[in-house]
Amino acid sequence: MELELTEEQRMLKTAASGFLKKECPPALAWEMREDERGYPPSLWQKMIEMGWTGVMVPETYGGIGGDFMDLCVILEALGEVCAPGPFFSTVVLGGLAVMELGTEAQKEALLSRIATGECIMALAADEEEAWCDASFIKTRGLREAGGYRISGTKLFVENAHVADIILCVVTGPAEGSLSVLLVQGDAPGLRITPLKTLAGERQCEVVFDRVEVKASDVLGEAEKAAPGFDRLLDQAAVAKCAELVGCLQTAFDMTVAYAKEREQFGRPIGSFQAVQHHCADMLIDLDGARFATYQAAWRIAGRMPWSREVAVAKAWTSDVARKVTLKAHQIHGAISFCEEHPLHVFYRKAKSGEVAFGDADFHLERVAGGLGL
Amino acid sequence: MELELTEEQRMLKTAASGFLKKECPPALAWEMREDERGYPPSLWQKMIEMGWTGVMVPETYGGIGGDFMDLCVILEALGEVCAPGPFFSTVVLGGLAVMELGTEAQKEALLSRIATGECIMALAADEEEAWCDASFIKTRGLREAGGYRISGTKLFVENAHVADIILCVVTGPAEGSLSVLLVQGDAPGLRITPLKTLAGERQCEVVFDRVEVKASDVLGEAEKAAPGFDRLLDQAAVAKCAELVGCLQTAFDMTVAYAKEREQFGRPIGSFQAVQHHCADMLIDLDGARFATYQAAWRIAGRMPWSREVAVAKAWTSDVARKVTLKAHQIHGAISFCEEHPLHVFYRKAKSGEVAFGDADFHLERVAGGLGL
Amino acid sequence: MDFSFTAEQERFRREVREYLEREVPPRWKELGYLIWEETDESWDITRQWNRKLGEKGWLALTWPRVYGGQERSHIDQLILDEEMARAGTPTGIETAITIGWVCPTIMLFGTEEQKLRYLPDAAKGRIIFCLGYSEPNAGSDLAAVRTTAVEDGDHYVINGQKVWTTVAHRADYCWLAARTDPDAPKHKGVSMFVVDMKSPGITVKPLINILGFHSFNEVFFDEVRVPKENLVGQKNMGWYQLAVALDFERSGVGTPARMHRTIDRLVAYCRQTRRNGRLLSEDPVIRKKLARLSVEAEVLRLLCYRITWIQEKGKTPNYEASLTKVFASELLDRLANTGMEILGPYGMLDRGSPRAALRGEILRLYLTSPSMGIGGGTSEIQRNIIAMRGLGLPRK
Amino acid sequence: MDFSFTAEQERFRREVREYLEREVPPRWKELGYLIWEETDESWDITRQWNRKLGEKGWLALTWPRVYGGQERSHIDQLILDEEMARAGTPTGIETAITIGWVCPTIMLFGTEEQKLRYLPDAAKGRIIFCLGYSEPNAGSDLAAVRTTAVEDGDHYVINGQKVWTTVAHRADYCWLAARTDPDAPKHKGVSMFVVDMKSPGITVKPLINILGFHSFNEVFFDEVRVPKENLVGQKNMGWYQLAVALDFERSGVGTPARMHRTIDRLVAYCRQTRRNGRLLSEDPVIRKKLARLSVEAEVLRLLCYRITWIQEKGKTPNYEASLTKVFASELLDRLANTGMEILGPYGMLDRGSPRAALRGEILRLYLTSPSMGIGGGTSEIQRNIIAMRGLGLPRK
Repeated sequence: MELELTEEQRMLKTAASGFLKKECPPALAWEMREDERGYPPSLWQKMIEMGWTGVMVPETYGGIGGDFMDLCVILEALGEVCAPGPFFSTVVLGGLAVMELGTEAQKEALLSRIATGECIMALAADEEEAWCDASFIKTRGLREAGGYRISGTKLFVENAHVADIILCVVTGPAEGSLSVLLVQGDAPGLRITPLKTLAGERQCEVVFDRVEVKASDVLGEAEKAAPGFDRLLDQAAVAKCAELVGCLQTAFDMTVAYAKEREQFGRPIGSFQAVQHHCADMLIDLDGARFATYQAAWRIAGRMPWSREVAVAKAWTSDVARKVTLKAHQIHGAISFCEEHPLHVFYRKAKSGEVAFGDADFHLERVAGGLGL
Repeated sequence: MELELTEEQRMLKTAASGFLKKECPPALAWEMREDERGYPPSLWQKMIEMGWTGVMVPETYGGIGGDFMDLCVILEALGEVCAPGPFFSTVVLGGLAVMELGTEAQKEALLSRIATGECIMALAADEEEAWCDASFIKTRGLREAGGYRISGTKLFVENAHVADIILCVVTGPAEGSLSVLLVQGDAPGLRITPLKTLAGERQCEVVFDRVEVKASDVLGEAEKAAPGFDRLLDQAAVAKCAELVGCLQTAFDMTVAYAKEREQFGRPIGSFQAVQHHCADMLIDLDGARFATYQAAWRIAGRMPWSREVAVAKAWTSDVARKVTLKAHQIHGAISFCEEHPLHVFYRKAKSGEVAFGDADFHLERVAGGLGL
Repeated sequence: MDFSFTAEQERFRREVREYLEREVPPRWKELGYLIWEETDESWDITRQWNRKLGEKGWLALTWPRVYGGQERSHIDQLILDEEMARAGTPTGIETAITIGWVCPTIMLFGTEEQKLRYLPDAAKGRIIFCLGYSEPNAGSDLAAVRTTAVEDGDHYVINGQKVWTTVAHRADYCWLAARTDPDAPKHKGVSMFVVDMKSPGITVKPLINILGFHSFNEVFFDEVRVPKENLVGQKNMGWYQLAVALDFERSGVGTPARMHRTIDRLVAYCRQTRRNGRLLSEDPVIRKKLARLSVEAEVLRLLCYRITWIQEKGKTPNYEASLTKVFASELLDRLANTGMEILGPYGMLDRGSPRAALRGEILRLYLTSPSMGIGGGTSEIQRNIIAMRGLGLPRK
Repeated sequence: MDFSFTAEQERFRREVREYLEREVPPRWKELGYLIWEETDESWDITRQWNRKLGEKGWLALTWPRVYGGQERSHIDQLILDEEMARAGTPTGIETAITIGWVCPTIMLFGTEEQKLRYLPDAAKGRIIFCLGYSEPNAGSDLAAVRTTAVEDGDHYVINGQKVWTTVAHRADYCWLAARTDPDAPKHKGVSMFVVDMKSPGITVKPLINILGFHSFNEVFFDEVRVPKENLVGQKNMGWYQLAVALDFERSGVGTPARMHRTIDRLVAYCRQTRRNGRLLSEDPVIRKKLARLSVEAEVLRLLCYRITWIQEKGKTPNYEASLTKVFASELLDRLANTGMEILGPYGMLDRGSPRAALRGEILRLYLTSPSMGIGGGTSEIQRNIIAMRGLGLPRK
C-alpha cells in the first residue's frame, strides 16, 4: 500500500503544475472562450514539447510509455488551472480509443501522431437522446462498397472544430452493434457548429450528412466496438475526475488562503466557526475525491476489474465538485462574482466536469446494479 | 389572512397544553410502552371529560362541534408531550371515518359513543404488501347471507388490542372495490398480537379468520368506500403533522433552553456559532412545518381542495421531524442518550410520525403527479 | 388560522393579473433577463415600466398619499409583488433598493423637507438610489466603514471608496454611509447621507459580473461636497438607523413565485424530452427532485406570507426576515443545481447556442444564485441573527 | 499510488478470515447485538473471545513483544480490524478503550514498571480499563476537570465525580484525569492515574441508555486512596498527554466494513420485499439511496486506509483522524436513517416483534448512531480541529 504518488509521478506533477501556473493562469481559460480555436496554439505546442501528449503512448511509437496514473497526474495539473486546449479530447479520448480498439497498424500510425501533436482528435458519441450510453446511439454507419456512409447528428463533441480526426461512434448494420469510424476533420458532408458552453469548452454539434469513410478507417473491428467503447467511457470518467480533483484543490486552496487573510468584524473570517466548518467540510469532500479517483485510476492502470471503483469515483467527485466550489463562493463573498476574479471559472469547470461522462445519478445507478439491486 | 390561532383555539390549546404538561410528562409515554393497555385509563378518562373526544363531533351528537383545525390544536398539545392513548385511532381515524363514510344513523350511533368515550376504535388498513394505498389491499370481504365474512391479515393496527370497534378495510367482491366494515373488538375469529414499536405505540397484527360482519355493519355504502377512505388518509396525514409540530416544538424548546444554560469551555454552548446555526436551522424547519400543516388543516376544515397542500405538509414535516430531533440530540450531547432523559422519546416519536400515513418520498410522488409529471 | 384573501383582495389580484397580462412589454419577455443582466435596452424598458407603475400608484402602494403612495395594506403589496413575479415584469435590483430600502429609511428618520424632496419622485419611478454601504474592508461588517465625511461650513466633504455598488453608474443618488466621528467606537460615528451622483469628485468604475454584464461598480469619493441638509437622521447614529431599517424587508414573496415559474418550465421540459430511452418526466429520481423543490418553494411562500401578516398586524418582524432570506437563498441554489442536473448536457449550453435548454436561464441562475446568500448579509450572519435576536442565544 | 496489499498481507487476511469463520461463537451471531447492548451473557462472550484473541497475539498485534504484542505492522492491524468487523466478532467499546487508548498512552508516558504491570495483561485480554474523563460540567472540555487528587504521604486522595463512564461497573481499572494543582490555569494541573476499581470509596451508579441497557455509569470518588506510583507520566501535564494521545486513533476501518454489511443486508431485504405492487429493489429512488451509501462507505474506507498508511510511514496523523470520525459519524446517521426509510413501517418494529425487519437492527442503529457524533469529541469539535490543526485557520 502506497497512498501517494511515486517519486517520478511527483516530479511529473511538480513540473506540470509549475509550468501551467506560469504559462496558463485560470483567467486564460476564460479569455479563450471567444477565441476561434479556443486555446493558444503556443501553449498546446509547449505541452507537446514537454511530452504530455505522449504520456501514455508506448516508447516504440515515440511516447514516454507511462500508464493511466501518469495521465491522471497531468490531468490534475491541467485541472488546477482550468487549462484550455485539445488535451482531453486528443490524448484521453482519442489516445485511449486507439489503444482500446485499434489494430496494431492503427496504433502505430495514430499513437505516434498523437504523441508528436500532429493529430488533434475529437470523439463524436452523444446524440440528442443518447447520453453516455452507447446503446441508445442512432447514428448509423451504412456499409457501402469500399467503406461506410454515416448519417446522423452528434452533440457535445469537444474540439470537433479543430480536430484532424473525429472518432464517430455509429450503430449498424446489425441491430445494436457498434463501430467507431475515423473521420477526417475536413471530410465532405461534415457540418460543425460550435456551441456556447458554461465553462467555455468548445463543444460542437456535428452533422454527418452522408459522410464517406473508407473500410480501413474502422477503428479495430467493425461492429465489435461496444466493449472497448464502454472501457473508454469508464477511463474518460476517471480522467475527468482527475481534472476535477485539480480544479477543486485550487478552489479550496484559494478559499483557505482568503479565509486567513480577509478580515471582517475585526478578525480574520477564518476564525469564525461557521467558516471553519465550511472549510472542514470542503476538505472532507476533496480528500474523498482524491482517494476515490486515485483508487479507480490505479485499477485502470493495472487493468484490474474497475467498474465499481470508477462509478464510486465519478459519483462522489461529481457531487462534491459543486459543493466545494459553492462553499468557495460563499466564503469569498461578493468579490468572487466578478468576472475578473478567477473563482467563477472553477465553479463553471466543476459543474461541467460533474456532468461530463455521467453525473452522480448516472453512476449511482451503476453502483446499484453492482450491489445486486 | 390570519396566521395565528383564533382566540378560542388559543384557549383550547393553552388549556390542553397546561393539562398535559401537568398530567402527562413525556416520560409517561415511555413508561407505558410495557403496560398492557399502553396508557393509563385515568388519563384517557380526563381527556374525555374535557370534551376532547367530541371535539369534531356535532353538538347534536353530544360533541362540541369544532372543526378539523380544533382537532389539530388538541393533537399539537398531545404531540408536545408525546401523550399515549387511543385518541388518534379513535377520534382521528375512527371519528373521521364515520364522518366521511357513515350513514346518518351510523353517525348518530357512533359519533356520540366516540364523544362520550364509550367506544375506542382502531383502523385496520395496511397489510404485508400494502402501505398507505388502498389499491393494494388484498383482504377480502366475501358477501354471505346476511352479511360479510372477512379473511386476511392486517398490520400496524394501532390500539386494536383495546378497541371496541375495528374498522376493517376490505376489497371485493367487485375488482378493486373497497368497503369499510365495523368489526366488534371481541368478534370470533379475530386474533390480535401487539407488536413492539420504536415509539411504544401499540400497533398490532390483526388476523381476521373468517370473521363475520352483519350487513348493517358496513360503514356507509358497500364497495363504494374508496374516495372517502382516501379523504380519511389525507386527513390522518395532516393530523399526524399536527402531532409532529407539537413534538418538534418541545424538542426544539428543550434544546434552546439547554444551549443557553449548559456551559463548556467556559461559556454557554449556545454562544458557539455552530450551535447557533444548528438552532437557526431547526427553527426554519419547525416554522415551515407549522405553517405547511396549518395551511393543509385550514383547507380541510374549509372542505377546499386539499390534495397538494396535504402532500406538501406531510412531505416537509416528515423530513424535518428527523432533522430537528437529530440536531436536538447533537446539541444535548451524551445526556440525551440516557433512558431517563426525555429527548429520545421525541426522537422516536418524530420517526414514527415521519413514517405514519406516508413518508416524504410517498408524498413527494403525489406532489410530482400534481405538477403534471 | 385563515390563509384566504378577502373578496376585495381577490379582486385586486385579478385587476393586477389582467393589467400585467395586457401591459408587460413583449420585448421584455423576449429578453428573458435575470437580475444581473443589465443592458441599455433592459434599463430603458425597466425605467419606462417603473414610471408606468408609478403613475398608476403601484410602485409605492403602501406609502402615505402625501409621499406618492396609495396607503394600501401590506397584503395588497404582497399580492402585487406575487403577481408581478409570476408575470415576470421588467425588474431590476434598483427598485428594491430605492423603494424597499432607502425611502422607508428616509420616511422614518428624515425631515419633512427631505421626505417631500425624495419620496414622491421615487414613488413615480423618476429617481433611483444606489447603496453606498460596502467598502473593500467592510462587506458584511457595516460598522467598519472608513469613508469619511468631514464638516466644512455648510457642507460635508466626503472621501473614501465604496464597492459592489449596484447601478451606481445609472443612479441619481447614493445612499451613503460615512464616518462622521473618527474617534468614536466602531458602531458609533457613522452617519447617512443622500449624495447626488452628479457631484464633482465622484468616479464610478465598472466591475463586470460573472455573466459578463456591468451591474456592480466601485465608487470613489474624492473631496465630494455634500450640503449639510443631505444628512439624514441623527448624526453618528447611522449604524443604529440601518439596524432598524432591516425591518423594512418586504415579504420577499416574489422569490417563491419566480421559483414556481422555473419549476413549471422544468416540468414542461421533462415532459417533452427523451434521454436514453425514456421521457425525463418518467424518471422517478427526477420526479422526486422536482417535487421536493415544489414543496420547498411552497413552504417559502408561507414563510413570506408570515412577514406580511406580521406587518399587517402593525408589528415589526424580528428574526423572520432573516429566516426567510437564508432559506430562500439556499433553496435558490438547490433549484438552480437541480435544474442543471435535470438538463444534463443541455444545461451546459448558454443562450445563443441553438441547443440551449430554456434559453440558458438555468445556467445563468446557477451562476448567480450563490450571490443571494451573500448580498444584504451573508447566510452565516442571517443565522446569527436568527439565533441571537430570534432565540435569545447568548453572544458570548 | 498503490492500493494493493503484499502477498504476505493477503495471506494474513486469508488466515484471519478462515479463523473467524471457524471460531466466532454462534451464540454471538444469534444475539446480533450492537455496541450499546450489553448483558451478562454478551459480556462473558466478549471477554472469552478477547482472551482467545489475546492468547493468539491478535489483541495487541502491533505492540512490542515484551508487552504482549507481535510487533506486526499497522497494515496487518488494518486487515485484522477490517476482517473482524466484516465477520461481526464479539466486540465492545472496552477493547477500544483499553487497547486503543489507555495502553498506548501508558506505553508513551509510563515508567517501564508501569508498562510491564498493565500492558501484557491487557494484551492477553485479562484486564479492562474504563475512561474517567467526562464530568458533569466537562463533556467535550477536558481541561475543565474538577475531580481532585491531593497528595497525602505515599498516596493521592481522589474526590469527585465522573459521568458517562462506559463499563465502569465491569472494569478492572479506571484511567482517570484528576486535578493535581487547583491553582494552575485550566489546561495545566491535570494528571493521569490508574485507579483500581476495587478501591474503597468508589461508587458506581448505573445510567440506563436509550436501548434500555446498562453501559454508562456515574462514578463517585470519595476519599479514594491511590498509590503514588499509579500516577502516569508527568504530574500536571495530563491534558497535554491526552492531546498527544489523540494520535493513537486506529484507522477506524471497522466502521465502513460494518456499514457495507448493513448495506448488503438492506439490499437482500429489498430484493425479497414487495410493497404497493413492486419489489423495493425495483424502486429507483431506493436504488439511488443505497448506492449513495455504498459510495460513501467506500470513500470512508479509503480515508481510513490513509490513517494506517500515515502510521505505517512512521508519521502521526494530524487532522486525518478527526476528518474520518466526523464523516463516519454523519454517514452512520444517514445509513441508519436511509435504512429506516427503506424498511418503512417494518422499520418501526423492534426485535421481539414477529414482523421486525432485520431483527430490529436498523431501528437500534437509528437510536444509537447519533451518539457517535458526540462521544470522543463532538463533530463540531472535530471540525474545529480539522480547520485549525489541519488547515491552520486562526483561533481568533
